[in-house]
Amino acid sequence: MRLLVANRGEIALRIFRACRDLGIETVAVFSDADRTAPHVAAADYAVRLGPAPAAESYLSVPALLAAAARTGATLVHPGYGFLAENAAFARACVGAGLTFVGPAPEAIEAMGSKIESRRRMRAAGVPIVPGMAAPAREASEIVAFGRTAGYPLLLKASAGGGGKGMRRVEDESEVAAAFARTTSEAKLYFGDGAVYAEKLIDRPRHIEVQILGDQRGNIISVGERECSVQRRHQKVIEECPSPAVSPELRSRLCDAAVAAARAVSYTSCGTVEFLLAPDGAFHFLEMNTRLQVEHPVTEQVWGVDLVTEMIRVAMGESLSVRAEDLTPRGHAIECRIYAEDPRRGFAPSPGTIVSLRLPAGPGVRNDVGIESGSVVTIDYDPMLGKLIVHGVDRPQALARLARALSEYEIAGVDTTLPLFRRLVADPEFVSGTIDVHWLDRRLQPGFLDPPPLSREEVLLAAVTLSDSPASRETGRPPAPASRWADAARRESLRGPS
Amino acid sequence: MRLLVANRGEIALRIFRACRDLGIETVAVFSDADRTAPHVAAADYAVRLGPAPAAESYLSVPALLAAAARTGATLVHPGYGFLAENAAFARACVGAGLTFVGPAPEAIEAMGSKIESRRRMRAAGVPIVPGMAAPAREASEIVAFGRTAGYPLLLKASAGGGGKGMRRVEDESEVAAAFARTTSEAKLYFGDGAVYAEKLIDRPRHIEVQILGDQRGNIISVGERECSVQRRHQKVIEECPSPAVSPELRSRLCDAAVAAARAVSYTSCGTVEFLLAPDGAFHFLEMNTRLQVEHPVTEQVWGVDLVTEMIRVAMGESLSVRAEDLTPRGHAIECRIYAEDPRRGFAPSPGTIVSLRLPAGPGVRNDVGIESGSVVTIDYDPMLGKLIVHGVDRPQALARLARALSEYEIAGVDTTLPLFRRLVADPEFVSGTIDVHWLDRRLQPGFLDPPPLSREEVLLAAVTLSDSPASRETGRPPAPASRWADAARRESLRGPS
Amino acid sequence: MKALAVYVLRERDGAPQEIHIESGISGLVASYAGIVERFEAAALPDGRVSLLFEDGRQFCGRARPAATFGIEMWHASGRRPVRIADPLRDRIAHAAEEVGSPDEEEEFRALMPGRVIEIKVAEGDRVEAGQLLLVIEAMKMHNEIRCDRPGVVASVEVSTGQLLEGGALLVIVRPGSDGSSPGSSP
Amino acid sequence: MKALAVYVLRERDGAPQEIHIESGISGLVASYAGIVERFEAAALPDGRVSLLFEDGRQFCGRARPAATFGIEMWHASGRRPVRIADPLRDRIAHAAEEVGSPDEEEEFRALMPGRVIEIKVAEGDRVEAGQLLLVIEAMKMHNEIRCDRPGVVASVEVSTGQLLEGGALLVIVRPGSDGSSPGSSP
Repeated sequence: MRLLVANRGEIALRIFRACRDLGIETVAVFSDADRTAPHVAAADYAVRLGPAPAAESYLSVPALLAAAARTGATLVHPGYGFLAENAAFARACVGAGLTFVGPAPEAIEAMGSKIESRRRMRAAGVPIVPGMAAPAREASEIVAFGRTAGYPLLLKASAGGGGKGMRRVEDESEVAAAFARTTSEAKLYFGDGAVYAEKLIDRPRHIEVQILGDQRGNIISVGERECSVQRRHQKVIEECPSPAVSPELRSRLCDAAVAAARAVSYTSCGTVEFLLAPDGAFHFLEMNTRLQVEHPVTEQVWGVDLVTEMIRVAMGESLSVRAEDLTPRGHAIECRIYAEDPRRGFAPSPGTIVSLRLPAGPGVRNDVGIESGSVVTIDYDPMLGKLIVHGVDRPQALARLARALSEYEIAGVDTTLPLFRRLVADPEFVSGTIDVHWLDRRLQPGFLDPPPLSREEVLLAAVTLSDSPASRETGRPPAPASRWADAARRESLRGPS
Repeated sequence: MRLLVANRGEIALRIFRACRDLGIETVAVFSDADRTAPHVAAADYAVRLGPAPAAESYLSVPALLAAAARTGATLVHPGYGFLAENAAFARACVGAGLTFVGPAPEAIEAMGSKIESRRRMRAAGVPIVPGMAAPAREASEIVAFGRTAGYPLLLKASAGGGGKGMRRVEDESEVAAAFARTTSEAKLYFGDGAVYAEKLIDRPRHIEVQILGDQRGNIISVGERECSVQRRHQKVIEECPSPAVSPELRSRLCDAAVAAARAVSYTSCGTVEFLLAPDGAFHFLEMNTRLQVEHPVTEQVWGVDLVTEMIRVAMGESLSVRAEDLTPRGHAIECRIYAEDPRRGFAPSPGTIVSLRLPAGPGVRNDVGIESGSVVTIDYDPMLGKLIVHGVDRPQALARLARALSEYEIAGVDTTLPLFRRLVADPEFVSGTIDVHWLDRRLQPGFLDPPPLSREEVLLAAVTLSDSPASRETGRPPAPASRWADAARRESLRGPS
Repeated sequence: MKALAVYVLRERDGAPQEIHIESGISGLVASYAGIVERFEAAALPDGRVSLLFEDGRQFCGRARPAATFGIEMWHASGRRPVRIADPLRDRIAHAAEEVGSPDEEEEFRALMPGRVIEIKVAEGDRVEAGQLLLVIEAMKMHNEIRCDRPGVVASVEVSTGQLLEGGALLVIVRPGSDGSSPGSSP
Repeated sequence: MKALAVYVLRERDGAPQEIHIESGISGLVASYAGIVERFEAAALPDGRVSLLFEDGRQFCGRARPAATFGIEMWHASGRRPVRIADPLRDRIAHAAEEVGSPDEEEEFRALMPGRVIEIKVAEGDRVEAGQLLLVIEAMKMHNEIRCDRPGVVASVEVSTGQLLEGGALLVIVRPGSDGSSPGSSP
């Protein structure tokens, strides 16, 4: 048996490892930018898809189907991102006689539309944020909804996701302009201009429940994850369990998540996301019909291999675990390590990894997609990998996170590691009293400034220069500082993109 | 607070990680061979002990006490090996006002003598192998014991351990010569010629129980480990739990181990070793009064950090866990990776690690003492590190072990990795029906011979040569094959040493 | 004792400080900020350096000279750049800064490798503060480079679609809202 | 197509086999054991090589030429040495082996770096099969080097306490139980 992963980077390697554990051969696909990437070197088979741009390679359905045919792959796993929540790709795989390792296309479609998924959730009795039941045809419908529900509102593109296509509206005077802009953005980004309004939940937590279903009607939940540490709606740190969820609340969240999955007859690994309001009420946000980036924290705490389960149920097997046999142990935390410079507004930092030292020892799991010498290009998502730590409780997990971060070294590109080193010592993060906007508030100028140089740092620098007279003589004279300070200042003028 | 580790390699790094998790500063010690070793680079403080030979560095009590004094360390952890079971060192630490992270010197002494420990165990009701209660003054005493207990017998040096100083005796005619040789060896190796006889348990398993005690009288067991895969009495692979231990047997083993520890008022991390006979009877073998090499398999399955517990109880704290709160999860396996060539009779293979790739992903833990570029010298124990895998059950743990071994690469020195790659696919090992002599029987000539070269291997070799004309031209002509074949043949004539 | 090297280090906004490194009887001696430190340095096989001080403190990190600003450093607390220059260079840099007045031409440079997606201005164009000059793609992000004060575009140094190295010169703007005639720059 | 190289490979006890590697239109072409394989090879940043075959199979490993026996190789199944020689060298090696008769002198070499602990024989000593020649320490083990057939010690090339590199010549023994007079070796 052979499984093709229609993806790259750490998630391709993660799925290949599950295949090895199951005795399934692996097929990698690659673009011209990735011929020497780790996921290719780890596979039993590998097929070139096309040039570097994703549209011509990792998003090319014909190239992917041809690669499966050429290598005799019978299973296709989409990973996350790229074609992972694309119902047409799932249908194309099935049409080509392949087993798609994911939910049925109908479930992807139902949950892919915000309006349709809200309609189904309402019918299934899953609590949803008060909102319009259909897209607004004109701004006046939003004004009418706002008078009923109260401000602030959140305008949302029905086809949106991942924090894109949303706009906060403070009062009635902003509605017309906000509606026009959100509609045109929704058309531009998602090809669908449908926009509706919801009541905005202020300072919520993002809590999500892991779901596993099989083709025999079994659907179970595998606990919740806390994903409130976000930067501009992008998850940065995830934990399992949530410090804010009591056993009683967990039970209600999991029941609602199973009801949500049951409403679309879910048959794979998936995640139901909720907003948890400060008053303890929770509301369905969306369901991700795929493997989640942050799935490892659930695996560490609940002792379940989500990827092997996902592959097994795709092949028609029953879930190997029952809900009543699962008990959580300890606490896990994941950091997403990106090739971005958190000290320069998270600007992308492509380049060559000149040295890579991964942490090790008890409670440390590395899921990374790079090696020493890897080139981080500008073509794809800049996530390099994930650091996952596990401890007997949250304090030990935090201590192990600090320890693992002190061992971690990536040289050659800037990464988000300095952000995590700062956050793991932050009293508010450590106390767990956060919400989805907390990090954006916390990231004020100077938050990540390094402390003054220590004596050790000064001497290391001086020893390095003493030891390398050649590099000193060939180095160009330093550019006047003002230029670079100016550039950094200009950088901060950039709008979000 | 500052803790000095009187050790090197992976165990020094393991203990430093526990210190970081506890917020304790770390002090490394090093010989001249280890100035650039990973354990030194990982420490907050580091002190040179002396020249490379262990007697002048890691075994030098005055140098170790001076290092503690110079750096203000108040805690000393001996690791395993070197001074770990040396009561005089423990006393010297206490005498210098330091906290010794280990049991009381009296417990070390009581368990360090085979005769004394057997006497105490008999008194505590712990089952022991039928044997003489005192050392034999002359061979005739052994003959008399043999007539009562029946042959075969095992002669043992009272001060021995680690598989040294033991001799099998098949019948009465062998007693006199065996007694003379064992006595002289015991004098030579352990400085104590006391020898006694036990009934030999044929084809036993080696099962050991993890013990944790504190200074308030709490003593708990943390499950058992299976350590029957041994080469010449040296452990090679360890597992938790044992495939041969039922819950009922586990309960009896653990009760006996706690009784053994209680008999010496044990106040630290320790291990009670048993021989499990094919008929299900078990017998006390010895107690190791220290942290065990294979402690990580227990940590993975039982969710307890044994090293942080060990440090905490040394500082007078109570155990942080209670026996009734502990439940095992899944199955863990450890492989000890040595710089030895299993295809040449496990000959030592010192040299430089020219490349090191560690496995990663779910269920993989690396505890290693080397890095790429490290030099493996002839001065110390050749263990490079340990690979620990964890899965929901033994089949998944074995699958993950095979996967991790396929990712593992150490180039530059020969290692025992090829042995593990062979064993993980061995039907007898997979079935778990083994005993302490199983591997010695299995290691027949040809067992580790690689399969014929694959097409891929042939082409990789040819491509490498095509690609490196320079190295081809500067390479010396190959030595005639017969020389090396002869050398390898001679190698197999070496006696055990 | 023999002097090995003298460097001047500056932290952001900090005053320059001299470091003297000399070889001593058993290791190195550094004088810095009025303190004398004796220590020993060893190169590790993986390229890091381990410093060992007289009181036993150990510090390990990786550092390499960077072409434009001194030293780039990695250790347990993460990466940090350290600006180090020799005294002569430092004086030159200071002088340049003092000359840098509001009337000086402003260079816009790429902060990271990328590709030019769109150029919104041409040589001679009058530009306002906040006006979009050009768009660069790096990874999947479009980065807008905007002017931060009014002026006239003195030159455009790149073309659409061009691949850029980090630090590449993009556009030069001559400040001032009066707008002296284009093309007359020296 | 242009021939790049021809090698002769021998497995232990196997017959020599020729490999031809040529550059083809899109990659490499190898002829070996009657099979023609088309494939492409890429060097990875960490020094490994990835081979990609026409049917999609991928194989990744590290290999480096070894001075004494051809190629040393690491991949997912572990390390293995591969004896590769060019045809000329191979013929020489064969010739040498055929000459190697039971009457030939036998060289005893260190198989690993270590230290000479004890030398039990001297030049001219008559030795029996199994007799201890010398003891070498490597790591913490004492390794006894013993004679495997009777003869006379022609020379001792090391001294007690000497540090050894792997492959160092230790002792030469001239075979035969008759024992021709010592010192008459050429």
